Amino acid sequence: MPRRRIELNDHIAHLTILDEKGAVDKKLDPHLPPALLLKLYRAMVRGRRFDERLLDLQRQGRIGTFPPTSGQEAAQLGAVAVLQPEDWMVPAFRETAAEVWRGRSLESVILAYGGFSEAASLDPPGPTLPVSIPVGSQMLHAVGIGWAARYRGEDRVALTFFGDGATSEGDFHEAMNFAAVFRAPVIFLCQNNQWAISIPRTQQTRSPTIAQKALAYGMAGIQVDGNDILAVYAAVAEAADRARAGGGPTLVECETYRMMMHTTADDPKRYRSEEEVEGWRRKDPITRFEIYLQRRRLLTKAKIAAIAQEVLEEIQAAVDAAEAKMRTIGDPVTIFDHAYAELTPALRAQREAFQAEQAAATKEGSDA
Amino acid sequence: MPRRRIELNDHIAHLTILDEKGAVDKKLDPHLPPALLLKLYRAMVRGRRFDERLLDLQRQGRIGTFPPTSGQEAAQLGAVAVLQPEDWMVPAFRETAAEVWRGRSLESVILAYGGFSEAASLDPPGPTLPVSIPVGSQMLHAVGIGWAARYRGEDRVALTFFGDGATSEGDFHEAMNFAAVFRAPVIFLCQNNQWAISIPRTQQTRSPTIAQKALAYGMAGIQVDGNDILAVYAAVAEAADRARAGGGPTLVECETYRMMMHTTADDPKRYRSEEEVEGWRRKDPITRFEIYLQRRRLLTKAKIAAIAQEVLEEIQAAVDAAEAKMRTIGDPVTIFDHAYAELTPALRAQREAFQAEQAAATKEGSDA
Amino acid sequence: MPKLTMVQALNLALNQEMASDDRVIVLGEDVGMDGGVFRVTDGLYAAYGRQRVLDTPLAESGIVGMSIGMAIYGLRPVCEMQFSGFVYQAFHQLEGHAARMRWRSQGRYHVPMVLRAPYGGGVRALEHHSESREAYYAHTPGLKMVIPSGPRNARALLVAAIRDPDPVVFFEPKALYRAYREDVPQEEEVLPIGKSQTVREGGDLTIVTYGAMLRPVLAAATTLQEQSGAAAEVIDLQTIAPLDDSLFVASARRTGRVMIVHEAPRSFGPGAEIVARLVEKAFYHLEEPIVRVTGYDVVFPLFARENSYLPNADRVLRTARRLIAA
Amino acid sequence: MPKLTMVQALNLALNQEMASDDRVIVLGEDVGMDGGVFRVTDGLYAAYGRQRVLDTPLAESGIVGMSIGMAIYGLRPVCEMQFSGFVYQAFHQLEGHAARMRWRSQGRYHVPMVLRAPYGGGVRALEHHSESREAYYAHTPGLKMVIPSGPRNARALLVAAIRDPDPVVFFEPKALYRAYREDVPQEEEVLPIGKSQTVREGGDLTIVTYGAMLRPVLAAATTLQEQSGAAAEVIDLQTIAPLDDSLFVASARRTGRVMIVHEAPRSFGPGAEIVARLVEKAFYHLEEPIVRVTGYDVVFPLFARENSYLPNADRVLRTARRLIAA
Ligand SMILES: Cc1ncc(C[n+]2csc(CCOP(=O)(O)OP(=O)(O)O)c2C)c(N)n1
Ligand SMILES: Cc1ncc(C[n+]2csc(CCOP(=O)(O)OP(=O)(O)O)c2C)c(N)n1
Ligand SMILES: [Mg+2]
Ligand SMILES: [Mg+2]
Repeated sequence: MPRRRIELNDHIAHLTILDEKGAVDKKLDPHLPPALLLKLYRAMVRGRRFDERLLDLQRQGRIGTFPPTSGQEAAQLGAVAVLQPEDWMVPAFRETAAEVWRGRSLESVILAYGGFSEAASLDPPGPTLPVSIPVGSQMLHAVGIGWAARYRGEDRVALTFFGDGATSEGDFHEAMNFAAVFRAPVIFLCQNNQWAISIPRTQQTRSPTIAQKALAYGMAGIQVDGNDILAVYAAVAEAADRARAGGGPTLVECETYRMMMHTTADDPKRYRSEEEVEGWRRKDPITRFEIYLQRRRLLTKAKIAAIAQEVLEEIQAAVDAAEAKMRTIGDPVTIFDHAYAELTPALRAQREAFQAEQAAATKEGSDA
Repeated sequence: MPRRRIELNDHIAHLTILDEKGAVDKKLDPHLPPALLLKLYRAMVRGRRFDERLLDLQRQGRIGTFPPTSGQEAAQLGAVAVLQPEDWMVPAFRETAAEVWRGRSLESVILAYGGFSEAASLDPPGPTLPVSIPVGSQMLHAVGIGWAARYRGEDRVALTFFGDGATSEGDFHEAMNFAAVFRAPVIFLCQNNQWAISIPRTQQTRSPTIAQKALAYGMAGIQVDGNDILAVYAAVAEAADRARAGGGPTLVECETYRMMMHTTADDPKRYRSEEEVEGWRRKDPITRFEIYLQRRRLLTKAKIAAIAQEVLEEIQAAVDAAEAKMRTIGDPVTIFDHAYAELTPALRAQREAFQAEQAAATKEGSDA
Repeated sequence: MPKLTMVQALNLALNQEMASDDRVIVLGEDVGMDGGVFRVTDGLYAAYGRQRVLDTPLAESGIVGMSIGMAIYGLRPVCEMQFSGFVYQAFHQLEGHAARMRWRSQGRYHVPMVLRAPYGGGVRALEHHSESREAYYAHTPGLKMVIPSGPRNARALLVAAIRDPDPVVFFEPKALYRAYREDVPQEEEVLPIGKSQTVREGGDLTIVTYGAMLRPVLAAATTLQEQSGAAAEVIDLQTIAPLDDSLFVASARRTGRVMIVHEAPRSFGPGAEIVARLVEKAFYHLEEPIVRVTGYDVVFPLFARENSYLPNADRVLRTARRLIAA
Repeated sequence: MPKLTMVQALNLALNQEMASDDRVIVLGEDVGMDGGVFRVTDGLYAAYGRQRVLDTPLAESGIVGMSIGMAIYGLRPVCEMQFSGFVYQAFHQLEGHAARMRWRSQGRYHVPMVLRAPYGGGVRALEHHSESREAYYAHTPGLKMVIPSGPRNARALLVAAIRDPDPVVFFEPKALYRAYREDVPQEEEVLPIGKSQTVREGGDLTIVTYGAMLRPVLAAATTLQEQSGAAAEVIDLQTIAPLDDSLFVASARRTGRVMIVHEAPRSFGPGAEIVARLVEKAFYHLEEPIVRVTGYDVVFPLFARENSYLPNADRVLRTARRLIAA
């Protein structure tokens, strides 16, 4: 009767398959088809190179602030690779590599970080939501989407991304709880990149892992080496199977690292050491995957070089296209577009006034 | 390396000391002094009888809506009994018995449910916050208070109450996380009374216990029989000791039951069965405590009757005083009081206009 | 035609929309088994089951955020906030996502959801249960803000809100929930969102109002006419945003005298925008300063004083007399 | 006197208040080690340690709710919201508690806290980082809403906000953070909350504005004078609520012509209240309809178009010319 220990129904596991040195646990290898492995490799490289190029553009003032993804390629791509085209992806803001995997064009990304709302109109109609900036807020949309899919009897899962910092927001809690209560087919993918701007993971929460937060919701949870694309794939595949089978949501914590600055407006030297970054560089997700693919004879030095080259060309083409579009994208009167399905009377009047202002400004300009 | 189970640092226990039949676990009995035991007994009875009287008043239209506490006396009083006078109590809205223990007068309660803001001015200056209605929102105030006490080097803890429903709010999560991160001396006391209006505990969250939610924050957590006042006292005392020793916050889940309606505006027959209520009636916190006290020869039948009588007289006196005050409380211009430290110019003007309106209305009345 | 209370009329709207469109999903705290704390969703759970009427955990952001996801998927969620004083817990979901998804995705996604909430004073409620803060939502680009003033238009506006392709915040004046009955046709009736209505004609004075204030305004207008022969034109906004200024501007041009009546606090309240529109569009016709009869800039008092806080027929009448005498 | 940017001036205010009053505690996301994403709290962590400068977890309601508790205990928390677009996550704490505790407890407790947040457009930021929604707070009884317009008054108003016994929402126009430097005395300087300021005198036209809009307004006023000889009186509100209408009413009575300029969306925006006050207090002196030059009723555009959205000197000037010509 008195003080008895409560047994928990669930437990939390940690999963690694491909270690830092490229050694693979044969028993756990999910044995992905070679074509998929190569596609993932290329996507990882593209993600990394695209970041570098965006940083250049930003430093030259050709685009505005953006959040780099470098270091997190495995966590992002290992997860989205599990999805079917009809499955939903609900991103935060640092999932560029995953968005591109899902069909967003590099051009759209550049245009958006160039400050043009029109970027979104380049995006395919597929089930991938736009970037969501208020931290943690998007996770609930995945719950609603997952619930709706089940209501419709459609075999779709919703994968939502968020960071370690996001786990502190009330919305994280509400989303996890709603998903568990309604057994929504949702995969909660936490990219624990160890930092939320300047706040380290250990100051974000006192729980030793993020994965164990699943216990608060009676939900499955797992921690994986997020720089191990095979482990990420395996864990997310298991979560997706569970969701499709009606087993409800899963929290997948990917331990990874943000190799670059938070955004281009941030200076990480103010709060973290170069040694720490160096330590994580040795755990790079691309390097170890490259070793693995070479050992499996799916990659050669020549092939690596060729892919690098192709990726750079793809990026260059996108930059050219985006910059051309930025120069000609036309009239700022588009700020009135898509406010509502139909312009309200006030907006019609404001739009007219705006155009009159534009005309007056142009006239003054030519008068002067 | 591969899939290894993560060992949790903490575990969750369940505590019962005094069972439904009044049998006590001698080893665990906290051995409270007789005077305190009797004071608690009287407070429990007063809580129960006051509820009944408030319900009468409400049904007669003499006061407005209020939330009864019946059934939860042990959870409330066992907890506040641990506090020192300088410790803080941060209530939700269903802690009338605890508020009265902390010094709030019955008259203030009646006046407040009679719709008069002035009620608060009857309350002692002591560290007990007013009722907080937005569910879950008050818990964060306890964190700030606890943090401030530590900052000031003052040996004070903050005890905050909330319900099972409140655990779904984002604010619950943020409060638990902040308290754990800042090691604030806070006791989170969940009165799990099995219902949040019409929503049963099992639909509120899928975690088998509320106590285990502590694991998500790296915080101590314990589940107690909330109708067992000795267990509540023991668990809260342990939590208070931990907090004072710098060990941070504790989540205490008290399993109890809301014996009456949610508020007087609610009809529980719409969503729960009479059998369920009956089942819990057998676990009544007062009954078992009465048996315990009788067995310890601290109470006799005569003493029980005397206490019942005294309590009724105390309540009657409060009703009389409150009703007298309601009749004479004066001018509604007090709605402008305490808006800010000083009235703003707009409020000064509005207050004048209000008084002019009142004068005009009175004049019209007498003209008519 | 059956005579219905506003609660029954709203229930009719929900019931009929659910019957004819399986995209319509009702969710919120206690909306299922309990039928909602005001019984607006009564019977829906029995009729449509827990797949279409969701009793949610107690978390407003969860409810609104989940509704946004449902709406994006193609459903038409109608979520209930138990009181308008608890929408703030979800304000970031409304402002940050519901209001923006159409624009953010350039029309790829949109959020056809309705957020229903009882609002306003008059039912002797606890703290946080009586406020009128429609201005917050009216000032939020991307949202629509609707407030009915009686059973019949409540029903017809709720139907329109459910069918609207954009997110609608729908505030129900709870003082009117059971205040009186009105003929409400069983057949479909829809009132357009974004249109105000002239509910009483008159040439001497224009009174602009909405929600529960319409009744005291009409009472005052009747008394005014009886006592002084002066005829007040009364305009019921019905939609707060997008604000339809056409009727009140036209009326003000005729009468030259305008009073605005609302429960919300005065400063930065909805009345201010109405004044601004009138100044912009009827300035040269105004004979007297526009007058606002509103709640005060204080926290809504506990209920013993709510009648002192709320505008009432007497205050409206006295103000009207002064305005006409001027 | 040292020439400081607004960031430095705000930092000075915080630093001096922390030095002289150990009740002052700074908390928020990244305010410690990092010195805040705009560096307003730079150096405070080093100077006062982690007992007084708290890097919090990423949760706005947590930050505001914890601040409320601290303030109740007797401290003077100054919390930072990283951007004003994320205050909504904490809106219920502000509206539900900070604004009400004094009233609810009948003066037993009060909440002397400051909520600081960068707001407004002009720095090529991402979505949610450029909005102006001061009207939400101005319409909330129990809150004060302050917006400085330059380094010097930013410092002096922040000091006043920290010392104020009531909760103050303090919005910092981030376009001005590093836009220019101003003489800011090292010695204490305090500006009263609730007072507007005439920053340019003139008899032909009154322009009411605040925050980052003051500079384009002043530029337009100068050009106007140069080009047409017309003199605009410019009033800087500094406090939005409680609104000080004394100066702009007096000015309007003299000029008869008024323009209001703000970044916030037009409908139900702060300008509407200013119009309403003018109608109430200066009606018979108005010669022309009051004109609002504001942001539009749309989601703040991504930054390539922010200059099209924001009022600028040209728009103000053209509007002023029309107003004077009328
Ligand atoms: C609600 C909210 N608060 C604050 C911010 C500002 N902000 C943007 S990203 C960020 C840190 C996010 O950390 P994490 O969730 O770990 O994601 P990461 O940036 O590491 O990918 C902050 C504080 C925001 N965007 N939204
Ligand atoms: C934020 C918020 N949402 C909704 C409500 C309406 N409401 C009042 S009490 C309650 C249920 C609370 O349940 P629980 O936390 O278990 O406490 P109990 O009533 O059982 O004591 C609800 C939904 C509220 N007061 N605040
Ligand atoms: Mg992170
Ligand atoms: Mg409960």
